[in-house]
Amino acid sequence: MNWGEFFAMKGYGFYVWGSYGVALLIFIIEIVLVRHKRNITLQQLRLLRDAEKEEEGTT
Amino acid sequence: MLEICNLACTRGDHQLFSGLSFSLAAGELLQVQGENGKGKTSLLRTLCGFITPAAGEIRWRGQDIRELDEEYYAEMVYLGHLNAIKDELNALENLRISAGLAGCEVSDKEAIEALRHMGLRGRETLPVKVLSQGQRRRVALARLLVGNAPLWILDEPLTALDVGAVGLMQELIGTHLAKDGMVVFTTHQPLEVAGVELRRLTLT
Amino acid sequence: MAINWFKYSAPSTFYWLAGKLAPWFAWPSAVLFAVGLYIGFFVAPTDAQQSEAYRIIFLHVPASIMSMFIYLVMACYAAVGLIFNTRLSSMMASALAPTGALFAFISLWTGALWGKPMWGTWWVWDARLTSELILLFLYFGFIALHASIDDPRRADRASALLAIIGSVNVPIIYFSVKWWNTLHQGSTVKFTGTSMHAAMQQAMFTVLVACWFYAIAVALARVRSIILERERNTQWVAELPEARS
Amino acid sequence: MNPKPDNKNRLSLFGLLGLVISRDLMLAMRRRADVLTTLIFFVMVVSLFPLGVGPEVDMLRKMAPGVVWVAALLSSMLSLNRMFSADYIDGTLEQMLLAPQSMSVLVLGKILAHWMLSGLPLMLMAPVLGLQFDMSGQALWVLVVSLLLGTPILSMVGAVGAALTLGLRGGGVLVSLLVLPLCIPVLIFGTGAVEAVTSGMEIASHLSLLGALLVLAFAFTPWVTAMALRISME
Repeated sequence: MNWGEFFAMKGYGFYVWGSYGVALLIFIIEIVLVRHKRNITLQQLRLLRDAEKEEEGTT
Repeated sequence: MLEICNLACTRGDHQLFSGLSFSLAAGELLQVQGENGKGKTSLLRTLCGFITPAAGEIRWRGQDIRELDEEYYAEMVYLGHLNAIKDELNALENLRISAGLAGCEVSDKEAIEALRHMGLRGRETLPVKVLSQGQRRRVALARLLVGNAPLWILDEPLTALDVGAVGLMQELIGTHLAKDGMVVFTTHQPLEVAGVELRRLTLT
Repeated sequence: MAINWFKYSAPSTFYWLAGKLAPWFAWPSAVLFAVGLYIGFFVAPTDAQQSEAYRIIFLHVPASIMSMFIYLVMACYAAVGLIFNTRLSSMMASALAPTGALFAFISLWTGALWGKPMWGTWWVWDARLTSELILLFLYFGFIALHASIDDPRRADRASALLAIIGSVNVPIIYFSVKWWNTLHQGSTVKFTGTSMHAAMQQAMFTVLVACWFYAIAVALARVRSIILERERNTQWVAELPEARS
Repeated sequence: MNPKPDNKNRLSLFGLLGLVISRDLMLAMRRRADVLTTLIFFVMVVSLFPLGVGPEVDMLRKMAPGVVWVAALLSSMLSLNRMFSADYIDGTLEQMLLAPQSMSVLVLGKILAHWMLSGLPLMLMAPVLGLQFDMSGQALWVLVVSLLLGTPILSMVGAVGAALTLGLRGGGVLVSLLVLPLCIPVLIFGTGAVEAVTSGMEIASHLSLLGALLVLAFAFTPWVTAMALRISME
């Protein structure tokens, strides 16, 4: 079997790969967003802590 | 009668107070003090059952108010920052409806008497829209006169009241305490009731 | 062996546990996707009626199942959070919602791409499709309500109530749409009773398990951020090594 | 120890229900514009459809039940915000939560008042609009009956949404987002009944399903709304 034939899916390539492609894209976006959110949360935690430390230092 | 055991309250993610315990017997007057943001209003709202305490319990006649529910509500009156007064209605209608919500039917005669007692003679059938802030507050306070609930929970009852009305309020509380009532309140103004020792609870 | 389950319902312990567990679901999920799709594309034979287009089924059916299943799990978590006032279950509910909405969307998308070559139209007002669309709306409602309430406790409780009402309504909606559909035009969409090849079943099942693992992994990862956000004022968060600069 | 207060002047449950309904109606009468705006919105939306799709009588007759029902759904969404927000802002809702009677009964009173002010006028207005769409007399009759059974459900389900979104920014749009999907069965059976009568099929099943939904909503929504209100007031 050659790959060109495989990707053509007997003329249904657009529909089949459109489905799987978009699903893959969505999964990747979700994973990136989850990681991004984790980084943001940790960064906020650090900022919060630094701010508190500074306050303790001044008082 | 009212017992508070080890009460804690949180708003959002910061703790307002914790480990709060006190009790209130018939004929006692309790003032809740504390700076702004220390949870005075939250404490009163917790006593009303609006806010679920983070820990501890509130007991009325020895039972948790969560279990008593409607029985407890039949024996208390709460007056908050908001007057619960409708602009479109007149003073008389407002009083009759708020008494009805509190579960007691009030005749026109009783209602008019209460409003007159609060110094609103001649204004009973005017729409509340045209009354001043102080007069609206009096309409709200008139609710205390028509019910027969032993526990009063008053959040800043004296705001917007003039000197005469403050005196009236003191007299009202005095009579209520003399009838074995109980009052929990917050205020920024001095309030003294003749012949009754004022207990103070300070939230820090 | 006695395990203290309550210990794991404390956010601090669960944060650690979720961090440990997430990779154990993430990697198997990737492997299972690969295996499932290999079976689906290389082992399973071409369908006699639908030719190659039927291969969308290996994604479409698992996504549809997951979208409904996640809604139920979410509603259960939310209900537990509402009744027993456990913070962690409410957090799990809000961690699951976006993933569930994604699966609902994938299900609709692949359904449309499948429908076009098979029925000649992107969309039919079939009971299944319409209910799936409404399920997506219910997810949106849950997420939107949760997002617009500032107090996290109130947000948890309010959206929990909504999720429960939604789960009561889903069957009613499904049957009413089904009825409406049969009255209108007669169901144009029928899954013809061709017996499925064993390899097709295997592929579909493997992808379903992969989706399942994926959902668990993502929800665990997301709930860790939610825990940190909500518990930011506690001592144990302050002592976390990853929060140190 | 204090004796418990006597129950001489205690208000009965029906008394409370009557009080709440008459109060809401009285308030609405003193502020008629609110009710009229919803009604005018309803009439306007329905009248816009022929302008959008063209004046062919056959098509209009076919569309009529759907158009009337969707317009009813939208205009009842508009009025939902009013249900609790005024009472929330001026503190009356706090007092209602402290009422020594069942909160569900109180909520039921508010729902019924809301229906009288939104669903009932729509129902009375619907035949006139149906005539614009050239509906037959029989179809108009069924349309009114279906609205009579269906609009209370909209008020009841809507009450839950309104209670959940109380005091939130953007509450108006949010409430529609939450409530509209839940109202789909009502729409289906409501329009289904009218369509059935025009195509000569039997209508009893549609109407009885609508009735079943009404009973279900009547049994649960006041209670759920009361719970939602408690959550929102915390």
